[in-house]
Amino acid sequence: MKTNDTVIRFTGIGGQGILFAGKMLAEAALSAGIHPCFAPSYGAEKRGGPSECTVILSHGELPSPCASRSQAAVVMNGASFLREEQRLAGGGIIVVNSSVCGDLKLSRADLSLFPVPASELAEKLKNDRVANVVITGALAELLGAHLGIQLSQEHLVEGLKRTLAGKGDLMAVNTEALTCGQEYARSLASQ
Amino acid sequence: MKTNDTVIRFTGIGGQGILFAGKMLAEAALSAGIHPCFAPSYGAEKRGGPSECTVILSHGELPSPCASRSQAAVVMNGASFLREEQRLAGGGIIVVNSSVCGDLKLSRADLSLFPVPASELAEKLKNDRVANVVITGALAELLGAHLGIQLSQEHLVEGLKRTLAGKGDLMAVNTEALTCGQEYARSLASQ
Amino acid sequence: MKDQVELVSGNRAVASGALDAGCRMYFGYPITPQTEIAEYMSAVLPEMNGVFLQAESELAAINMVYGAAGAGRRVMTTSSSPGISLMMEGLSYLATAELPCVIVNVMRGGPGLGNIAPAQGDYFQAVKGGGHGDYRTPVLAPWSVQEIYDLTRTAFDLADRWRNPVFILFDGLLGTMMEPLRTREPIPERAAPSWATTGIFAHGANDRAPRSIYTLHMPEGALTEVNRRLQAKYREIAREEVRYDEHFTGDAEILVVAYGSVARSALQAVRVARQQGRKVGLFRPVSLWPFPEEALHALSEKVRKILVAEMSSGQMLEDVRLAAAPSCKIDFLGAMGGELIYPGTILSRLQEE
Amino acid sequence: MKDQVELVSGNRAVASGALDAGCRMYFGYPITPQTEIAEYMSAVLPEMNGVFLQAESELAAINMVYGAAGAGRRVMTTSSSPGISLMMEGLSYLATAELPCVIVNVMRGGPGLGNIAPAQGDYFQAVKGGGHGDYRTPVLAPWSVQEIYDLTRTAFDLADRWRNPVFILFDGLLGTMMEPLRTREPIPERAAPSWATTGIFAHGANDRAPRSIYTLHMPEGALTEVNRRLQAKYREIAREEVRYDEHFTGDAEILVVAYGSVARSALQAVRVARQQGRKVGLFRPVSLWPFPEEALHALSEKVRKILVAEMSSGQMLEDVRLAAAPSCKIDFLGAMGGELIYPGTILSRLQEE
Amino acid sequence: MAVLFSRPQSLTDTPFRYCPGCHHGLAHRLVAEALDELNLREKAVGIASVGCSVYTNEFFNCDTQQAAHGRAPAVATAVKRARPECFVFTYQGDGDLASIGMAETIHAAARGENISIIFINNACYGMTGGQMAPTTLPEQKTTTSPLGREAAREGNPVDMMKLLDALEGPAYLSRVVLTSPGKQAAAKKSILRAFRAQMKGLGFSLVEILSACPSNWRMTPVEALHYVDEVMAKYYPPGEVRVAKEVLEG
Amino acid sequence: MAVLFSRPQSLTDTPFRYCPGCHHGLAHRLVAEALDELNLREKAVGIASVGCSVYTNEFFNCDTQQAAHGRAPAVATAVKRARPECFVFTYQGDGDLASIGMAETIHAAARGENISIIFINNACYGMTGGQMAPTTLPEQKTTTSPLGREAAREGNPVDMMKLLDALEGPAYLSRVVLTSPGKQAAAKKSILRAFRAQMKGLGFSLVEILSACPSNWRMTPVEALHYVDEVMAKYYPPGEVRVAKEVLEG
Amino acid sequence: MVEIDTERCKGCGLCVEACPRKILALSTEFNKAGHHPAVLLDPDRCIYCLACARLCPDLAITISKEAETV
Amino acid sequence: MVEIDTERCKGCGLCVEACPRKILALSTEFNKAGHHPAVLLDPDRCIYCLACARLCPDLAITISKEAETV
Ligand SMILES: Cc1ncc(C[n+]2csc(CCOP(=O)(O)OP(=O)(O)O)c2C)c(N)n1
Ligand SMILES: Cc1ncc(C[n+]2csc(CCOP(=O)(O)OP(=O)(O)O)c2C)c(N)n1
Ligand code: SF4
Ligand code: SF4
Ligand code: SF4
Ligand code: SF4
Ligand code: SF4
Ligand code: SF4
Ligand SMILES: [Mg+2]
Ligand SMILES: [Mg+2]
Repeated sequence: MKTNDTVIRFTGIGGQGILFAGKMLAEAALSAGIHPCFAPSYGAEKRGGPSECTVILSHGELPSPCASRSQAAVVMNGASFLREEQRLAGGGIIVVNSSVCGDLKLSRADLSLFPVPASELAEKLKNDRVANVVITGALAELLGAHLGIQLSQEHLVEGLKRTLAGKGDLMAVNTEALTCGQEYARSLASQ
Repeated sequence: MKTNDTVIRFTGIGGQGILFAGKMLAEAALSAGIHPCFAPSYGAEKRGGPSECTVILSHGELPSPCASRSQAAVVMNGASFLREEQRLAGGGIIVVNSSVCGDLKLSRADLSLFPVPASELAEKLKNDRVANVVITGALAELLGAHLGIQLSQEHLVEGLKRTLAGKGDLMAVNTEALTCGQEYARSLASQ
Repeated sequence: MKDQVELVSGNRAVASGALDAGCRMYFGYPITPQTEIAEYMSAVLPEMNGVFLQAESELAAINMVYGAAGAGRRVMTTSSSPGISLMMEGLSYLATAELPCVIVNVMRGGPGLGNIAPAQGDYFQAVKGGGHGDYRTPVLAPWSVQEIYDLTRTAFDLADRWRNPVFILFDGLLGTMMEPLRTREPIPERAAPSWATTGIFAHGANDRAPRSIYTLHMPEGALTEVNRRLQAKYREIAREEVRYDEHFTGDAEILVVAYGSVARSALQAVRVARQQGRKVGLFRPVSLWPFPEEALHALSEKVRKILVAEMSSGQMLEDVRLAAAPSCKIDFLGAMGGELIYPGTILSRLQEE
Repeated sequence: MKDQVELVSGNRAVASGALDAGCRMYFGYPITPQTEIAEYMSAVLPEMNGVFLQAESELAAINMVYGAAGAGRRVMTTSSSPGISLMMEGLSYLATAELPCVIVNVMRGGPGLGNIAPAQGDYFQAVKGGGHGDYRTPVLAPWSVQEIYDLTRTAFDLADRWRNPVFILFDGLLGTMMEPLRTREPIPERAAPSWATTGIFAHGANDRAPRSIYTLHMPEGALTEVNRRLQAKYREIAREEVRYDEHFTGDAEILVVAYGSVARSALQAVRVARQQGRKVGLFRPVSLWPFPEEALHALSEKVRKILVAEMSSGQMLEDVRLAAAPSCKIDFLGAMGGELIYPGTILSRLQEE
Repeated sequence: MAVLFSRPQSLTDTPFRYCPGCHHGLAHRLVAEALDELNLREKAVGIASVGCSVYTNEFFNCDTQQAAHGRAPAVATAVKRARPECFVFTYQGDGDLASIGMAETIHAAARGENISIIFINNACYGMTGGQMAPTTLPEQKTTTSPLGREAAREGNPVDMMKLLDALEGPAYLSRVVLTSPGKQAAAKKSILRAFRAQMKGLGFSLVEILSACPSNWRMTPVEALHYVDEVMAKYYPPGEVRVAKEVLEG
Repeated sequence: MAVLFSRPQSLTDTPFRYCPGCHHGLAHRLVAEALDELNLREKAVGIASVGCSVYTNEFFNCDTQQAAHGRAPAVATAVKRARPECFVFTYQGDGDLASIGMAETIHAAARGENISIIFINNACYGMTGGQMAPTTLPEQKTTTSPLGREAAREGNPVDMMKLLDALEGPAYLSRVVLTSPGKQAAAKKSILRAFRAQMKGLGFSLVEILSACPSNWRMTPVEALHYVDEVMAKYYPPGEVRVAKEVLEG
Repeated sequence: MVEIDTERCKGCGLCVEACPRKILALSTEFNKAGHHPAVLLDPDRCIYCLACARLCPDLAITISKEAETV
Repeated sequence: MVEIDTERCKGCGLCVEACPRKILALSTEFNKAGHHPAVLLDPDRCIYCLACARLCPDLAITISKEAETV
């Protein structure tokens, strides 16, 4: 179903910071004046189970939090690739953490795949827990380039800040991760 | 509302054996082939509060257990006399325990009042707890004479037996009480 | 031969019906006006090698019912309004695990602690589901001591047939009043059903797989599946287990709809009105769920007006409104808080016409 | 100034709404998907000189609500489906004693233990009354984080205005999802009402008569009187507190009726259908009780068909059927056990026409 | 004329609804006297429970709430936390406190809620007509233990003093009887101590009163009085079980 | 090849759903070994409760029922009375057994129901994300006692061993830890004794297992293991608390 | 002065049992509620021990004394 | 023989902690579920004390030995 909303799905397994990534994007959108709706979905296990969330960016109107089709997907763990691929609407983009998922191939021609070695990039930042922020940085960049959602560096940093709320000491490394992801995405574009 | 059922109300206070009396009449009716319906109503207090029950005698069909009008009333305690008087249908009979209620006057001309000194009669039988059976004996007699409900001595004794269930040693005094009540009622009739 | 007529109370009839249906397990907690059931059970079950246990609360009682039903025994609990409210979580569990059992609510005046007089204010709770989630339980509403006995026996059969809890719902007047009861041949308890947790060894060859009674369904789609299966079952019950009773409906122009003891007042009123030449009839739902929608709908197309008489603020009334043809006018005669509905009151309403 | 927009979850919005309404007492027991409310309250209430107490159970929690409300404080409890079932007795007591309080049910998949996915299967329980007796509670059904906040504040006012418990009912999706929230000026807690058991000495001159909060009404006719008063109040609430929301209904030929998160899917479907030139609209009950009968009836006379979309087997459906004009066809789109209703699914149903 | 004995201020004038010889009345009087002596009537909120004492709210001349069956401790917990300046006590039967309300009792005690409980143990369910309670004595016949209570079938009696004494929360626990003026004096002392424990903010206090229910015991009031002393008090020995030292101070 | 250590028969092959380092798995194995050793698997009916162990029914290779939160002892009571020939045990967390299920626990114990309870005390609500339990230690921070548990606000911890020991019903009560092979051997002995108590018809038996919840304690599994020994076991001392002499006989 | 409120009295006999001087008894008369109320047979022998009042569950007994003699 | 089922293993490290010979360690590899499973570094030094298996909450360790040496 076609609407004016942009639906972005984040998937992975527990512990990868999926909810953080989604929430950060939603916060960034909010600071950019876009109405975000962030919907997590949990399994029953406390750890290790599949983890997923959806961020819907809309302009002014209340979107449905139930979105079957997405415009963008972030895949942190290979297991959910196929499913997300199917759930994307034509013209959608799919950003995968290639450090974990390895080489994935699209089976649909109307989508664009962007492999980002987020874990490796994060390890270079000496903090393998920021892979989620790296990939979100890349996503933000791609949202601008492909789906017309402009989130400035400033808004993204603001999103990070609000999501980290209280854990101020983590700002530096996360901002670095963000920039690193953005840059990587830009480099993809220029390739 | 006029029906073919005969509604008999027993009233008094807790401890006077009101429910026993009603149940005994219902059992007697059952053994006589009449469909009885016995409905108690309790207050919240365990003892001493008002006690009341209704026995409905019908022929074949299911009567309503909610009867606003009665054909006969047994009043063991003066407090409920007025109320019962009002609830009686025209032509109804009201049997009062005159030992406790003293001298009561009817305010309606379409009813018949039968004072029975049940407690005194019971005391003569050396058991003041059988006043309820005395008055039920009298009632049974009057039901036959005035309302066409025939309950033979045999059925009444059977009713007693079933109601006493298990407490066999009490049969003798209660049968005596029953007869005493019946006789008293007959003596009233012949007056 | 148990073919004798005895004068017993509705409460006793519940107990006798259960025992004669082979029920040998009873869990309950005292509450007026139905404690007599527990008291009777406590006296007779030990003699019959059965189990009577006074639970620490209604909450414990309903969960004991869960355990015993899961272990494949015929089991019953009984209570009255506030006590039944405490069973709502357990009931939802029983329905989900599809455990056959019988729950009796001898209704008293509510809401809150209310009083101990007869009432019909728990219709919604029993019929629409006072517990959480989409579950249903057949609800049987007897109107005489005899029918209490008969429907209690039926309830156990329904429970087994559909693997579902079954409610019996009547007011305290029916519970405490005595009428002649003719009991039928008692049957022994049925064997444990094939799904019951009886211990693997109970199965002759000791080779069966472990069985589990549970209500958590986490895998994606699993609970939806359970709900679909339950709803399919409920639709089948709704088709097959409708029970009702009609009196003088053939040419009736006004129809009284009432259940339980109120239907007795209604019948009496209808009889008198008929004597007065009025074309009135009585429709009595015996199963409140499934509600006899079709039968009532058919009648509602023929009558001019329906009078719903109910000892509540108008609960069954909603089901009547849902069932009745739009053309049919619906009037209501209610009573609350232990007030009774007398034949005379119904009659006056019939005479207003 | 609290005029800032924050991204918060529906659960957090409940907590903020309550705090901003001056509620300083919270009793609850953990249960997914709404434990976040309790966790947040446990962190902030002690700082505000308020009371957070994790009750030993939902049963204890609802009775603590009774105590605190009776003592004249603004008080709230929150839970999810099975936990709410355990509150049914207490709820009936609260309604009878006419104690203002707010109860939030963040519904999950049922029946039984079910799962923790979003659902709307507790409509009957909240709207028809899962507890015993003839009582009613206003039920508010927000559809966004903002509205959760707003209606939580409203709920406290309604509770006080009508001296009645008020339910807030929404599914776990709304509870856990985050949206921008604009809070309003918080108000301090209102003073103890004139009926509250605050101790006689709390009354300046120390001369007032003792007050009592109770629900037992034994004297003849007393409980009937209480019920009459309650019913009169409920009729007034039904007149004055109807809330609903309409979208594109002006010329609609097909009307979707949905509440809570499903209404969001419906609105999206309706928007798209409108783009396709279809004359469809959305009617969203915001108060589930009192149900916006009249408004819906009026609309139902103009539309050709109503499509009820609901994450249950069809509970609100009954209220729609009761409200709608007989001429109006009613279709149903359900989902159970945590299944969601997507805009696309509603759209296809709208396109079937 | 000097009045030597009369009705305490903290009782209303309403005649009790209890059966002849029921000890609920005696317990009411002692509680009311304690409220009078400690000047608590005006700050008291009494929580009635469901049982014969459900009408307690008609009898105590202070603010009251009537709790659902078994939930008085939860209600009292909330009232006390809502109005810490109030004096909050519950009045509960043994069915209420020890059967259906066991969880609420134990948890209020464990939390050390600053409330006082008057616990009427009459070894049966009075109001509903004499069914077995958790406190029913071994071999005691009741309407739901018609063969006499037997551990193997109905389980062992629950001694609430022992149970509560296993928790840290209680500041004061005592069991008393009301069968003679002397024993009533001891009982009164216990009630005063329990109330003082709350006034001093020491936490949970409870006084268990072994109490006659002549109606359901099927005894005359005088027989029932002796039964309390001769049978019940043997099984449930009276005495103070827990006295936080601060209770006695000052 | 001789197998020195392998999966007991009474466990299914299903991998546990617990977090890394969670002691639920250890407890499951010991219970299953006890079932194996006493040849109880085929007559066993296990009652799962609501908590992280709600899936117990998938793990034990015997008949099982899943009870509502807190009600396992009531369910077990009925199963045992319905099928006295079965061996009936419950497996419950501390939120389940000691908070919402307190009444059912105490009453089953007081009645001396002939059932066995495995009680997993991890000082928090594991499944719902680490809220305070009645067993949460003083000063312990949880998501609903964010300032650390304080008696005046959240109340005192409940020691179930002490509480149950105040009742006559229990035949066997013991508290154990699983933090080393030696302590596991002692734990196994306790479980075997508890089970034998039921087999001999002696009544209620319960083994409390102090158990690590690394996820909610926000510790590594190894830290959590040490915390059990060094902090929890100090507050809740392991050991047998009640051993009816018939348990040891024969 | 030992005053017995005969309408409040339920005839339980606890006062009779409690009186050390055995100067109380139950009347053979009925009160309105149907109980046999307690009566003081011999006021002069009363020692004002208050036992009767303390044992009365229905607070039917009030005791007072001439001020000078207290 | 100490066999570790690396797919069952959740990398909790309790076996590593328990081993008196310190011959167990967590792998740097991931298993399918994303855990670093335990590995036996030096099987020859194993004394078959079973501590590792007993401390494994996930029953990921099976231990057996040549029959003759038992
Ligand atoms: C939920 C619920 N269950 C049962 C009852 C019925 N009930 C009323 S009083 C009572 C027992 C009271 O016994 P106890 O607490 O010992 O007080 P007593 O009457 O002996 O003083 C019961 C079971 C009720 N009102 N509510
Ligand atoms: C009536 C009800 N209330 C609350 C819940 C939510 N709930 C599920 S598990 C749980 C706590 C479990 O804690 P515990 O018993 O200690 O087990 P653990 O997870 O720690 O092993 C709660 C409160 C529920 N399922 N049902
Ligand atoms: S039933 Fe027992 S406890 Fe209740 S009032 Fe009568 S004597 Fe007292
Ligand atoms: S949350 Fe705690 S108790 Fe639950 S599985 Fe994880 S570690 Fe174990
Ligand atoms: S005061 Fe003492 S002596 Fe006088 S009547 Fe009373 S009990 Fe007897
Ligand atoms: S103790 Fe009181 S109620 Fe009992 S007989 Fe004496 S005066 Fe009457
Ligand atoms: S058996 Fe003992 S020595 Fe061998 S690996 Fe395991 S813990 Fe180490
Ligand atoms: S104890 Fe078991 S799960 Fe933990 S690391 Fe060792 S093998 Fe893996
Ligand atoms: Mg009692
Ligand atoms: Mg736990």
